[in-house]
Amino acid sequence: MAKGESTAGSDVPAGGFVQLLTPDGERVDSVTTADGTTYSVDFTDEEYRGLYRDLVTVRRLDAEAVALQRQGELGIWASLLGQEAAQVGSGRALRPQDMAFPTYREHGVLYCRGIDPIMPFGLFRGVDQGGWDPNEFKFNTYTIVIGSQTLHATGYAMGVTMDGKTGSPDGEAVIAYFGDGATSQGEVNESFVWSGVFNAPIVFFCQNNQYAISEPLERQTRVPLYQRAGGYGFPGIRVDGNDVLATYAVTRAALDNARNGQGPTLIEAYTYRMGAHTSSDDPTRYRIASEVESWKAKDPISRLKAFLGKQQIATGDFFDEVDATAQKQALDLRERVLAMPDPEPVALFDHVYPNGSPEIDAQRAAFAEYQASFEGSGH
Amino acid sequence: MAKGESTAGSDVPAGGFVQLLTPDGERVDSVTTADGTTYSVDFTDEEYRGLYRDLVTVRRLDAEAVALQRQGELGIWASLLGQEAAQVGSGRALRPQDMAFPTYREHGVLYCRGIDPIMPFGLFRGVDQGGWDPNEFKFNTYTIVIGSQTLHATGYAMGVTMDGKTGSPDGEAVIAYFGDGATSQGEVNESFVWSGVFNAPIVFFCQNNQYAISEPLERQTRVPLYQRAGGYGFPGIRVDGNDVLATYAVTRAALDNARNGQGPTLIEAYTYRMGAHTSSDDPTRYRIASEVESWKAKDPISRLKAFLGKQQIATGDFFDEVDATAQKQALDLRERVLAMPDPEPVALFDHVYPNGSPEIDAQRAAFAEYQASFEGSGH
Amino acid sequence: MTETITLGKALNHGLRRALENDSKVVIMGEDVGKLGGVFRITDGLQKDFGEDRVIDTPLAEAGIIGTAVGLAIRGYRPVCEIQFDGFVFPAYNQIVAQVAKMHYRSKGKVRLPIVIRIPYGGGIGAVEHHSESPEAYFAHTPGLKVVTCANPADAYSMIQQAILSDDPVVFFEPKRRYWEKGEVDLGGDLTKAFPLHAARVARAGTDATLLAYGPMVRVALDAAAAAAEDGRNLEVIDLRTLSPVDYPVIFESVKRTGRAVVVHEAPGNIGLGAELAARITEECFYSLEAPVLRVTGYDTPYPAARLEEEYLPDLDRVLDAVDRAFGW
Amino acid sequence: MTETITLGKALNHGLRRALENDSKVVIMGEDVGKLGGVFRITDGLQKDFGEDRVIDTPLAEAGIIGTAVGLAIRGYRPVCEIQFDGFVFPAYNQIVAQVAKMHYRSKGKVRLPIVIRIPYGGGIGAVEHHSESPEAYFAHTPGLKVVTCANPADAYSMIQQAILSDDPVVFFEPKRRYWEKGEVDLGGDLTKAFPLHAARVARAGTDATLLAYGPMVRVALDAAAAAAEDGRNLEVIDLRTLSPVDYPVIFESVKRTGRAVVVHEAPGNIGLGAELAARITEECFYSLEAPVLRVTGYDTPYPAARLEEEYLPDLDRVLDAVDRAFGW
Ligand SMILES: Cc1ncc(C[n+]2csc(CCOP(=O)(O)OP(=O)(O)O)c2C)c(N)n1
Ligand SMILES: Cc1ncc(C[n+]2csc(CCOP(=O)(O)OP(=O)(O)O)c2C)c(N)n1
Ligand SMILES: [Mg+2]
Ligand SMILES: [Mg+2]
Repeated sequence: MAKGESTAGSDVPAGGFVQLLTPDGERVDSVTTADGTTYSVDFTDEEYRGLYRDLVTVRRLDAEAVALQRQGELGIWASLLGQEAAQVGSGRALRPQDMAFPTYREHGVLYCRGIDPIMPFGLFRGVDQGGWDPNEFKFNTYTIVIGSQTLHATGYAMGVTMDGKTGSPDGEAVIAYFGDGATSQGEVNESFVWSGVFNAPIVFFCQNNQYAISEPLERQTRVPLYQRAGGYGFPGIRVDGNDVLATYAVTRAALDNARNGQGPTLIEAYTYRMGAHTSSDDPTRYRIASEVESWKAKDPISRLKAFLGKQQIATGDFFDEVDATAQKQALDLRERVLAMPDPEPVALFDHVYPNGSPEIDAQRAAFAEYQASFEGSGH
Repeated sequence: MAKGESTAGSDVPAGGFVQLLTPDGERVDSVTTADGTTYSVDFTDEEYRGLYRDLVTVRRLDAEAVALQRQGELGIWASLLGQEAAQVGSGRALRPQDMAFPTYREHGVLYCRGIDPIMPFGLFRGVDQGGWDPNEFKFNTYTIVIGSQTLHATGYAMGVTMDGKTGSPDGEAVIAYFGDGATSQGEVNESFVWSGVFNAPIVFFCQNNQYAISEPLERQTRVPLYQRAGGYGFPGIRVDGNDVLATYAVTRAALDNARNGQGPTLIEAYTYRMGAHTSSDDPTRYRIASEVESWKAKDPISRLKAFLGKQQIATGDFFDEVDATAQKQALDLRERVLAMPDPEPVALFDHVYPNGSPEIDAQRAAFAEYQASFEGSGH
Repeated sequence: MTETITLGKALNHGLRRALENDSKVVIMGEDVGKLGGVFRITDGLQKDFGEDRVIDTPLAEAGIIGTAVGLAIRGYRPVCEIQFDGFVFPAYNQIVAQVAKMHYRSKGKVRLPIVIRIPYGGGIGAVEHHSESPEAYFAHTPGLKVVTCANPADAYSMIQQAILSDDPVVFFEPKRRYWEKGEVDLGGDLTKAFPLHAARVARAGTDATLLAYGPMVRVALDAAAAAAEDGRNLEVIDLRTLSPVDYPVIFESVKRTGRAVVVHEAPGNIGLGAELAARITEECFYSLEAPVLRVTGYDTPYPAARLEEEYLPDLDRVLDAVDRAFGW
Repeated sequence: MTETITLGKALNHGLRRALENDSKVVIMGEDVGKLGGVFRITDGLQKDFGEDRVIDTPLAEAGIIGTAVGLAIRGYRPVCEIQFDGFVFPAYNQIVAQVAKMHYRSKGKVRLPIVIRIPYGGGIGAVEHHSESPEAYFAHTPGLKVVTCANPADAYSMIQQAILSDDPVVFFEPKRRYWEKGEVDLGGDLTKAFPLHAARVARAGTDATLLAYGPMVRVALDAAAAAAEDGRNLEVIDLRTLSPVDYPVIFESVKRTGRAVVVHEAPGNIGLGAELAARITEECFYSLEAPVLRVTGYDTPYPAARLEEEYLPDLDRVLDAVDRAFGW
């Protein structure tokens, strides 16, 4: 069932992938895979420009976060640099009724869901743990324990089926994000088992950014990841994760299959983590500069920019305006992050249980009393 | 990479399997699978008769255990009835230097390793927990937690490689036994990940007996299990698990590939659990008699008996002698099981730690003193 | 209508009522469907409520709990069965890192009304992993509530209360008591039932307090009856809720009696008894005639079946501890 | 040659020596190779001992421990690194059902000399799952030994002793102390080193006993120093071994001082402090001037980084408890 073949371009991984926009901005009309599925997009100029704006914006906001962390305003940051197309392409492929289960790196998907980009900053600043309502935003809380969210996504998707919300074009679909390293976790493989058995309306979106912190892909598998799906009874496909068009096309098709009742798909978005794993990481210890260089040539933004230019879909003014607007958003974000209030100490006792607990109440009271004992004591 | 095709006979599952002996005792000379591998056996008459003796003996001993449990002499028993060929075929395919990691049902494999069949009875009688030395018998202790032994087998196999004991015909190989239900456990899938990544000299031998207690295979997968392997980068193959010849041929080939350094293989032995899951189970609650009947027709022993008869490899006298000998062994086993001593109460404090613990010593002493306080008090 | 039924049957009735009362309640686990579970606690439920409400799952405990989390986010109220105490550990990561933390993590935005049913404890002559008492692993985990029942009436009401609660509840079922009978008011109004997170004085007494829960309540009551013959009047408290523990009831009792003995099957070291002893000593320091003593499983793995009688607390060991408390 | 090095570097030296001394010792975990671990504890080891001795594993904790079991059966001595405390739970099943039980199950025929290294505890301003203290989950489990170090010298000797031991050892490393320096005798003869399973009086005192381990030993010592200024002479005991606990040292001290305060970061409810309080009360009942008090993390999930200062026991909370003990 696995498919990943494509018109082999330059630097295409063995097994190929679906690519609709080459690194130098050449548009591939459509790609037909071994199983006969044809992938293509027909965007209006407006939509093309919109995708470009998304890519530039999420990269600019990410850069701002990296800077904030360096300045000590964030405890840590997980940068998406290099993975903008994988996240914008899949994020824009989601329909409003679809539900997303992110890891800790899906800031670009969050943005494409129309969510205020400041939402995850509480977590990275350490003022909270990312406390938002998954159902309000159709975007689950960030999950830090590798792979656990794939089972949550699978259960949620089972619920979609139980609610009778599949089997039609306006059905609901679920997307689970995870990385190449996560594919080794038992829980992720269990989510494949369950999705196959229950024919869950889910898309497993694996951003293969080539590394799990310092470990290259060979530490997780010796065959392409998209091939994992076949053994669980659903299709796997690899897409050029630095190609926003192909990522959009492949994800949209998989989501629609899911919502129509055709079950799960595994998508391997072949991309690269251009930055450090997180701000705590030092990638120079485990990878060479030339490798990073070779991926610079496949940059997701420059290829779309080249295409828009060649096709005269956009001009210099537009590109400048996009940069300026992103810059404004970044500065606005920075201001609001700096303005984030620290939590009240006593807040550490909040929300342990929906129904509370006399033990927690007693500890909270004792804590408050103890805190009060310092009032004016210079502490 | 997956392969399971064969000359489709009657009642061959979709996707086929390797079969060298049909249910009615017709010998298939050889089977060549899609990847060009040819499977066959050429046994001497002596060896054929030996396999028949194995099958009859392990079934007879199993029947004795079932009886002992009914009579209250065992706390529980997990019968192998119906799976004799899968266990004898794979068990006899092992070379002396190979290491096996069983579940709780591999009594037939244990027997073929030349181990006294009484070994696991301590566990089922409740006088111990199956305390034997895996390295002495090249047969690990029974594992009750589903799937956990597949990781132990994988680690052991990594050790074989680290010891430089692969890459030659007299290299060592490892076999991990597990069931169809176990394929859903995260740990089992992790063992596939690890074996692929480390090219471990291991054979994953899955006895698909169609049920995990009451749950039919569809609760674990919607595609054949042998196909699971491809996504981890090693071959999967399905064999007729009721055909001792095919099971032997396929397992021997996979083990030799492993010992030669060619890495893991997943074997799905397609068979059927003729009895209850264990003596505590009531299969009439979840499966129909006609299903069991249809599998009776594929009985592993009768087909070999028919073959031996037709080929005049064995006569009635031989069959009678085999039955009589197995009968003797069974009665001898019974006697020795009944003679198993109960453990000394204080033994419950033994072997908690290789180096002991003052806490355990203190508890043991207090216990002994407390026990002594009842002496002669009628307790 | 009050009926005399087994604890197992009471759970079955309670689950049935929960399925009837709320279409969002789903039961999931291994063999819970056609088979009705290896202990038949879900007997007949799939037949009557369908495969979408009573779900036979793949053989993967992490999967059971992990998908239950997703179902709960979707608005369902999953009741998960773990087949035996010793098989909950593959799901431990989902339970302690997700089920227990998501409400806190999300500042109360995500509620996970999940009930995790675990038949636990020994005394049934089983093989390894089928007789354990892992309650401390869960009670030590903030964000989880942990309860256990000791009789059919509590089994019937507590399982329903646990399912109605928006808190994640680990529900320990004393498997060796599944076959013990008792009166249950099946028509009973749940709102009038004894609260889920309250301890109950199972036997009033004056001389010492026995603290027990689940399978050990019966042992404690038998010990109290035997002690009565020797003229000792023991109070027995059935904890019922293990996290949070209902301390006021306990403190009031021990302050009266001056002596306390905790009984549980789990290994003593860092077991629930340790916390009870520590808390009681803090609160009742000047009332205690003797230290709080513990009668528990030993600090060994659960032994082979033919040794479990020696391993498990019994009437004699409880009385022996009571004697020591009086002799202090 | 004694050197002044950090606790993290001491561990690195200890691991290096273990690799040098026994070719069966292998280190395995996520990012332990080229990267040298996220805390650099295995820095340089793969370069010097090769990829077969220092193994970068797939991202699967159950796999790390499960394959370590197989390697141990094969005769190896695996030293497994769990990257952070909050990520040990996927391996929990292998640890409690296999690593802890196999020696007992096999009647002593299978020894699993496995060391599981876990950087633990808070105070580093991290995100969720990176600051937990799960020691009670392991210390409550028969069959496991559990230790933790509080200074570079102990880090260096204890990690080697743990690797030499045939017992499965869960080795908790106080991550916030990785960068604290101390004198270490790198040439030291291990056979002469302080035993692995022994507590140490870190500061002799007479008025009350502070019991601490890992990251909290420093806090306890600072509290004792501060108390000294108020004329209170506190004894500080560094437990070092959490299972089994070295009780004789503790009992001797508390019988002298009459007061004890336990300090740990883990939630108090059913934490190690509960067991210490219960056992001390049993053994020192008539010597106690006050109940054993506990200063611990609260019974909430570990909070967001900006709240951890309030969550973690500190000098003031310890002194407050000491005051209460004296005021009882
Ligand atoms: C269960 C678990 N183990 C270890 C970690 C520590 N850790 C955080 S991110 C990471 C690597 C993840 O790699 P991948 O899945 O490829 O995602 P990426 O970070 O590359 O996007 C690890 C090991 C964790 N968060 N959870
Ligand atoms: C982790 C775990 N969960 C549940 C069980 C209870 N259990 C024992 S056997 C079994 C079914 C196993 O089915 P399968 O893997 O097909 O092996 P079979 O018994 O059919 O040989 C179950 C669920 C267990 N032993 N371990
Ligand atoms: Mg990655
Ligand atoms: Mg089976």
